[in-house]
Amino acid sequence: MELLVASAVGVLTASGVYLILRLRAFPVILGLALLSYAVNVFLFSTGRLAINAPPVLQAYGDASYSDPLPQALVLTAIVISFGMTAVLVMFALGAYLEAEDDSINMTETDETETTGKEGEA
Amino acid sequence: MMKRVFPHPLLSLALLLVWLGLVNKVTPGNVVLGAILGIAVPFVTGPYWPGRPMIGRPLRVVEYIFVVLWDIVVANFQVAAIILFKPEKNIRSAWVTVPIELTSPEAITVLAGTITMTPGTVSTMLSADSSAILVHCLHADDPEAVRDQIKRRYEWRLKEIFQ
Amino acid sequence: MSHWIIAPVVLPAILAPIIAFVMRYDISLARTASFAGTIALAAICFGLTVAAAGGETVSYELGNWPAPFGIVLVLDRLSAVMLLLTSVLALVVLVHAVATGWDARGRHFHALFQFQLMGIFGAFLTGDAFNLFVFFEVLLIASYGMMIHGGGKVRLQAGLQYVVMNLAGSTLFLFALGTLYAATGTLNIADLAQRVQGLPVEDAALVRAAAMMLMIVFAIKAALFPVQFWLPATYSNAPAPVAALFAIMTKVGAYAIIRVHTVVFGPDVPVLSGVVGDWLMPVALVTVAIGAVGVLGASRLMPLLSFSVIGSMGTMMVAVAAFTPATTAAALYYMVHSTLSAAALFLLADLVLARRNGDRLRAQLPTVQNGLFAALFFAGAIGMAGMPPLSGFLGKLLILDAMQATPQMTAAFVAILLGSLLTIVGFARAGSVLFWKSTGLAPAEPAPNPDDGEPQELADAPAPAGVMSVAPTVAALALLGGLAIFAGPVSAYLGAAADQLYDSSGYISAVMGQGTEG
Amino acid sequence: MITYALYFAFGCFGLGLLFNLWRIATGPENADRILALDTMVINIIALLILYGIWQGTTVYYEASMLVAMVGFVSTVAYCRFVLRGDIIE
Amino acid sequence: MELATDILISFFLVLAGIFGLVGSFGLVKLKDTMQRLHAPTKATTLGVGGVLIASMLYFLLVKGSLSFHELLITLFLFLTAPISAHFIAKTFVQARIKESDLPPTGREYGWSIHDDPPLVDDDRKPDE
Amino acid sequence: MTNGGSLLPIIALLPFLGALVPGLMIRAGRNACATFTAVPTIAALAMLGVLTPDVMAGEVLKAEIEWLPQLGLSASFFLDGLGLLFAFMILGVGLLITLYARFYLSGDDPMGQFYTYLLLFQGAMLGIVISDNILLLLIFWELTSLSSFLLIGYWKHLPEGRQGARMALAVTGSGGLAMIAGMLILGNIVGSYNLTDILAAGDVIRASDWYLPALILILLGAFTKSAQFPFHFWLPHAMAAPTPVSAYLHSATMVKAGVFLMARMWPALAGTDAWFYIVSITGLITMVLGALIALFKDDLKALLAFSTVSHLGLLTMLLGFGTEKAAIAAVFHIINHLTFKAALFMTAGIVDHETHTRDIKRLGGLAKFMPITALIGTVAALSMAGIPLFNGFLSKELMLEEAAHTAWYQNDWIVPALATLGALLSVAYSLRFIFHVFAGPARDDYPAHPHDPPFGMYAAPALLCVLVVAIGVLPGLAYPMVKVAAQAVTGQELNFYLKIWHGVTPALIMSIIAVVGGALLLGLHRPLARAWNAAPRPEAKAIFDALISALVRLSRGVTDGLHNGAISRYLAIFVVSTVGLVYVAFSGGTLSPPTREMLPVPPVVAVGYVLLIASALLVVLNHHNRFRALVLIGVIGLMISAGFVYLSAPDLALTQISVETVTIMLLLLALHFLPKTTPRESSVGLRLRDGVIAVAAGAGVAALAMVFLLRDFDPISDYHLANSYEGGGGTNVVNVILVDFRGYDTFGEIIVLGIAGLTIFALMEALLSGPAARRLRNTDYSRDRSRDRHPLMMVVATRAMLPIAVMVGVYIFLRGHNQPGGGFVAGLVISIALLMQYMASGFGWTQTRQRLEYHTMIGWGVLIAALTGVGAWLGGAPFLTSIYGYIKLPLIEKFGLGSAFAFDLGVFLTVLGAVMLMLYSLSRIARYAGETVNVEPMDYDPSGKRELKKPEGE
Ligand code: NA
Ligand code: NA
Repeated sequence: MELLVASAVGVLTASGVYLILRLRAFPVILGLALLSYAVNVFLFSTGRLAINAPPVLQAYGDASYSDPLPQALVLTAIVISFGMTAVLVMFALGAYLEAEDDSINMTETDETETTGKEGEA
Repeated sequence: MMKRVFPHPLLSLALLLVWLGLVNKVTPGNVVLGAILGIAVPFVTGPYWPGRPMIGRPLRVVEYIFVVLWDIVVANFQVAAIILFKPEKNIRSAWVTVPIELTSPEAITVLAGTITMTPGTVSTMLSADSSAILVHCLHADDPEAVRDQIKRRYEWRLKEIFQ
Repeated sequence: MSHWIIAPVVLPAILAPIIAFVMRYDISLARTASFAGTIALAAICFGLTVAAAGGETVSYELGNWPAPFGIVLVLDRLSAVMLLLTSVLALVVLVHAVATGWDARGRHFHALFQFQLMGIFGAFLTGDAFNLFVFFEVLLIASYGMMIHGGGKVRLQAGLQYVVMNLAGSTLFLFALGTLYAATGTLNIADLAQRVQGLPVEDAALVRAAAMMLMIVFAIKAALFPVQFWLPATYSNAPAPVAALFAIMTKVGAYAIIRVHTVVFGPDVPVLSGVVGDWLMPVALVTVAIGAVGVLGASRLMPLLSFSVIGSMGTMMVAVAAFTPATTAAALYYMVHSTLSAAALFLLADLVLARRNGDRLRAQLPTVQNGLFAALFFAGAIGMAGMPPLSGFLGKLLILDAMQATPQMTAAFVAILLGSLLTIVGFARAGSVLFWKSTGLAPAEPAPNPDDGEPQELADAPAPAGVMSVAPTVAALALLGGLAIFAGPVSAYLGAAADQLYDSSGYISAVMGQGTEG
Repeated sequence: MITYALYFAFGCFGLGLLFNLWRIATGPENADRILALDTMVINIIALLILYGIWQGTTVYYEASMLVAMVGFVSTVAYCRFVLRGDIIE
Repeated sequence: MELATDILISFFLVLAGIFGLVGSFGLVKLKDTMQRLHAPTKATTLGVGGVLIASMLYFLLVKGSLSFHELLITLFLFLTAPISAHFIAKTFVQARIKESDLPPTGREYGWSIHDDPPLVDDDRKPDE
Repeated sequence: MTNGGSLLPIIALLPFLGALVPGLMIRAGRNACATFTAVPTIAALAMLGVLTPDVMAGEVLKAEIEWLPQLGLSASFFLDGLGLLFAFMILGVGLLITLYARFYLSGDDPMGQFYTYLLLFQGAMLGIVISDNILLLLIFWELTSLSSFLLIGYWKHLPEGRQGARMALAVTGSGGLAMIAGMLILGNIVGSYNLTDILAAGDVIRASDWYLPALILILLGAFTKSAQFPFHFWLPHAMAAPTPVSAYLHSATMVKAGVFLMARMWPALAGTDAWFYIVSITGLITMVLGALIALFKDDLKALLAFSTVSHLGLLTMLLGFGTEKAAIAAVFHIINHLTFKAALFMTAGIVDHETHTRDIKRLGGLAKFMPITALIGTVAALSMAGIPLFNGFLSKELMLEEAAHTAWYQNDWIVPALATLGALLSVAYSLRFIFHVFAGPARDDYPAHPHDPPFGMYAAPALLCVLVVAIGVLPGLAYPMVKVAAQAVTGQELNFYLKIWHGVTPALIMSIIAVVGGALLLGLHRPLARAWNAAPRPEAKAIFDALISALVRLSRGVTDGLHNGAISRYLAIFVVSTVGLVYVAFSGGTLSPPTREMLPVPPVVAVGYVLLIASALLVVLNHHNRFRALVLIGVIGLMISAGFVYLSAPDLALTQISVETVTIMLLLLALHFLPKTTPRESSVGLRLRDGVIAVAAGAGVAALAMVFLLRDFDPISDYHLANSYEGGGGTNVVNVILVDFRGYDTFGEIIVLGIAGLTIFALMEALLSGPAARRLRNTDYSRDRSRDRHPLMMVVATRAMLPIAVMVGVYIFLRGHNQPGGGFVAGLVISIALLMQYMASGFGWTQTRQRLEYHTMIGWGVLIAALTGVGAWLGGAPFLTSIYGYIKLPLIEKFGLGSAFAFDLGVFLTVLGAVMLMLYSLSRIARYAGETVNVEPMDYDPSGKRELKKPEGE
């Protein structure tokens, strides 16, 4: 089982890395999603693997439990990466709508639009 | 007033049951909580269900359920046989148009759902004015018969349920 | 236990939603609240800095759970200084953003601003490795919002890259934390320090890998080679007040390196030999070079400033990489300086560029207040290039002086001094083109480059900058002056902060001492 | 006996997953892929419940319920995307 | 009694397994997308249904606790599966089947993916 | 500290305070401005005057103000003879320049700026000469570079001014940086940056291994500043500055800073072969070369500039000799050079000002029109030539005398010969200044009609000429000053005489050769100049410019090449360096043997694994078809969720599957507007490269995971398991960790979500008010669409599903503390349920029935969570401390309720609000793209039970 988990993390990471090296925003998003899967499983597995030992306390008997801490960390990580992914998707969409090009690389070195010409408030 | 508090009394009851099913334990506390939720949740979701479906004859509902369940079991075996044993070239699929008289959206939905859930037929879509269902039959030697059976076994009963 | 230590996190956390959701249609109300909050934060941070001066490391056990099982906040001199610096910078930036109307050019500026502060404060205060990740994310996601405030094509493209790079970094952060937990079984920084120190040598591989990953993660934030690439496009395209606020963001990375790689992966931890010490120095040296070369080669103002930020990070990290109390103290002084000087320059750039066509370094008709802007730019450039009388010069002297006791002295001297030279030349070229050469263009003259497609004259003559618009830039520069004048006491504080860092037993006992009942 | 029946059922649904994978990989229609995913969801629900029986615990049932719910929503979303482009109009 | 229980539960498990497998096998075996659409209904109905019944029986008879969760899951599946199939079918029809290849509706309006719905204030429906 | 010493900081500060004066006074008029600018200088001079007797008596005045003790930097000042001499020069000439500039600058020039820069410069110079701390000296040193940059570039509209300023800054700045290094090393050798300490530690310094580097670095600073070969080229270009600047900086002060520094550091650094050869050779070469170039310069100021270079070389050479007599000569020549050179510059300025040209070829015969100027110029030039009875003669004689006794590498004649040559050339260009400008026939083609300027303008040079003659005739006048200064240089008590006649010495013979030869040379000037101009010679400015622009081009190339905007490459570099570095770090440590057995793999799990791996690979293979990739992502999410269930993480499974769904929704919403396919752009090589990188990263991560999965550890989570129920009041330990043990993480996490919602909303608003909005409007997204938007069946199913889903959400929320679930999953479940509603009946219809505002929901969520945490303060407990209790109501079994519940409610609301706000934002964009708002919940309701109410709002 350990080998399966480790290799799954590896394959997910490899796929994610390959995709984030593509030239368009969308595959990069997919790649980051895969990387986020990979890292979540990785983080989860740091508590070591256990079968049928969910960390839900039982009233009787001394059951064994899997490590709850990495699970909590992964939950936090999942939520955060969800928020990040959402923002990323929106950025990609915004960049595409503004530029009519979904290249992730900046092709033009335009003048900075940093400052509007609105003057002072 | 009552309508505002209980937009869907039947729904409230159903939700109470759902709640008890969820908590899987019937205790006074759960009943109270389920009742509260049964009232509160439709109150929140009520606006999304503007019209109230009229259920005419509850016994018919039970009957309908059993008819459908039976049909499902039977059809499952028939279709399993088709998939497993019938050579590809012998499978004769067909499109069937089933004109419907039902007007209640709920009734139409149940009909279409029933068609789909009984293996061998899939309700693909409605006509734009919801007056016909396009059904795809996996294997039908006589498409007319399929249509008639649908109308006879299901539509007729549904018409009675949703008057 | 005093609750003030959590106030820098909780106050903006409460204020931001109120601004975002109650005051979102009333910019003046939002401004008032934002100001009030930021001033209060500055006061609180000042109080905390004073409180930390005594040298006692204070630990605050959130949820009343003993360390290392819950999350702790830790206030020592270093974190106090970071808080104070951030809050002062925030105040300056906020005045600018409001005075120039930047805050009204998009939605939710003030809410994002407060959230941004919250994230930064949280990162400086936390005593927990995973919580550091969480607050990194808070400050990052707020920075994403700030970065694209106002919108625009190039800004969005740059923002997209910024997000992608940081998401990659965050992923690595999680890999690092996972490895760390897998190897040590804990997340609390003090507990980590204890466990790493007691780690058997034959089990070092995992911790070493984790330490390296963490360093790379922090290096991304600190814009160190070879993960600095994101910075120029980001800073160049961020709204100027945001770029000014971002001056502290690179320092978060530097702070994390200083914190984690002294307390936990200190240079004296035998199992970690060669992990960070051997790599950070060359990396910092190359960063100095990249920054300096970038400044010299810049053909636009915003990238020039951005590269100067990279250079200053490199300079600072050279000192950090030597890992001695003296170099760290010098690095901290330089950090305070470079934060403020970067902010001053970005704010000034905003004032200037609002009155110019684009930021390309070429002569245009002199704008209103050319003399004022030239003077401010001169001062800012002096600050950034590390020339007297502003604090950069002292910072550089402190670093070089402290570096003399280290084996990397020669390399550090060459890199920092040559870097300064290129930076000076770069700034001199830029300033003379922007502000001096323009005075040679007669107003009636047609555009010198009519075929480059850009109108030479703005449609409407831009209004001169008001007092309140210029004030933040001046204030930031004045702070550089103040930092130079009061270099003695400031340096004493920072030196004490560095000593505190290298005596990690104080940190560990402050955090772990109370938690023995677990 | 239940154990062997469980083995059998596990095997059937497991094999079913592989068939689903085949369909998802080869398509050829978008509909085929969505269909395969939908079926996969159903097979997973079955497997989760089987696992619950196997372990004698009900702690995993919420997962199945949730899978049922979100499986439906995502199937609809995929279809709406193909049909209308905009899944929320 | 125990044997009967075991047999009963095992029966449902085996039945479920068979229909679940047939459902997925149909996905591979059937050649036409529209035909394949029929397959998962089995996995849903007798497949998952069998598992759910087995589970209810198992917990009731072996563990001695009545579980309603299975009923809820069933309810969910029966509510949603037709809609899923409906959408998937439409997806395919829209992409691959010409309007003329479908049987006519026999009514005023065509099939819903091809024809706009009647206007809300349509005079032809005078039932206000 | 003596009493007098306390004046020193004030003297040092006065010019800087004074720099504020012009800005304040300029509105009062130019005269007032000039007058008041003089005040601080006069005040400083007066104070200096007060201190002079003490210094002349051999006392060294000191003052120390602590500044940065950690660095060894203090604001320490001391005044000895050398400092006094220079301070007088700086202030005295400064005063004269102030006067002169008042008349020189035109009405168009911003005079206030000029005086401000001038005073800044004056303060910086003054600081250099009275600093008793070498770091402080460095500060003033750099300040002179900066303020001279401003002064040289004063006429900023002139390209020569800007370029000259930049060149000066670059050259002197780089020297300054070298000097920083040198000074720091020096301080490190001595253990103090205090100048007094350093000067007293000469033996230690010269014995140190670091002596040579320190010496070279410091000399670099001095040589660049004093325009020594090969750094001499910047000085002539600095002549683009207004003439008062040239007169001040380039005769009296700044260029002498290098000389001053060498004199200052003499006791510490001189006395070695290295010093002797480096300094004297450099000086001698500079002297000869500068004089040679000066002879052929036609620009008056250029001639003077190169003459200055030459004289600085002379001074450097003298200091390089390292003897006491040479030091005396140097000090004396410093004074003399100051007097005649400042006068000459001012004369040149007057000529320029009156004739509007500085080109010697266009001048000549001016003595007729401007006799006073001619007189002044002649006197000063004769002094420069070293003609007896003028002060230049005296110090030149001393120089020649020293040169005559100096040998290089046992060669006795080369130094005297070259020194004589330098003197000869000096005579030649000095005489040229007289004869080609003032003497000769009057011309009628001057660009402007020349006449003597007003008194104010020639007063300053005239005064200097008086000094030239006075010292020239009565050298004893200068004796006390020279003595005290030379003693300060050498650190020795010196006894000597300054006299005109020393008898027939080698120096006199050399002098005569020089004068005669110089006169002859001038006679041959015309043919020589032709030959000079025809001869190829390196043009320093061109070389410098080429060098700088090559450097800039190179920098630009490197920068643009590295930061080319290709994040694909940035990421590749990031991944490669991470993998490499982590590998190095990892393999530098060792591993103990594994302690854990691997768990068995049931076949079904293996199947799930195959599905997961296959889907991941299929995503990579199919990523060009974006929709297909999304479906496959769905499979991966499903498998991972199932895996979490199998591996005892039900909470993770719930969260993963629901997050996954929402994420896919977001991606689908976005993909609607994006291209549906990804073009195949990367070359095979690139793909191969990326593949290798990817595999390396994957293998690394897998190996890392494998390493720890096979080894036991001692986690802190035993505590959480043990205390979850007692301390946290829940049996679902993961949830208790989330809302209690590590509630602070969760607090941060919901804020991330809230910010995400805000950011997306803000971006949506920005997009809809920019060009993107037009593009959206003009693009037709509705081609080939199905015609049913809100199918009846879906709507009906949703009506039944929604309440049930909400119940499930509530259930999952309420049980979360004890069983898998919790606020986060519940929030997502409700979001998904609402999403279903949105999909069924459309955005517009649903939105108008929405009773809760998503913005507000996020706000409440964060606030509730925060206030729950703050509530603990009331009990004196830290932020987020939970309270927990059991409540007993009649008829109902007791149930537990805790603050963690409220906290989880905050989580729930934030999640719900954020997710819905995100979807709302994306839907807004869709609506902008031409989607119509549906009025009815479904496309067509055959029962006629239609809602006819128009939606409010949009
Ligand atoms: Na069916
Ligand atoms: Na059917």
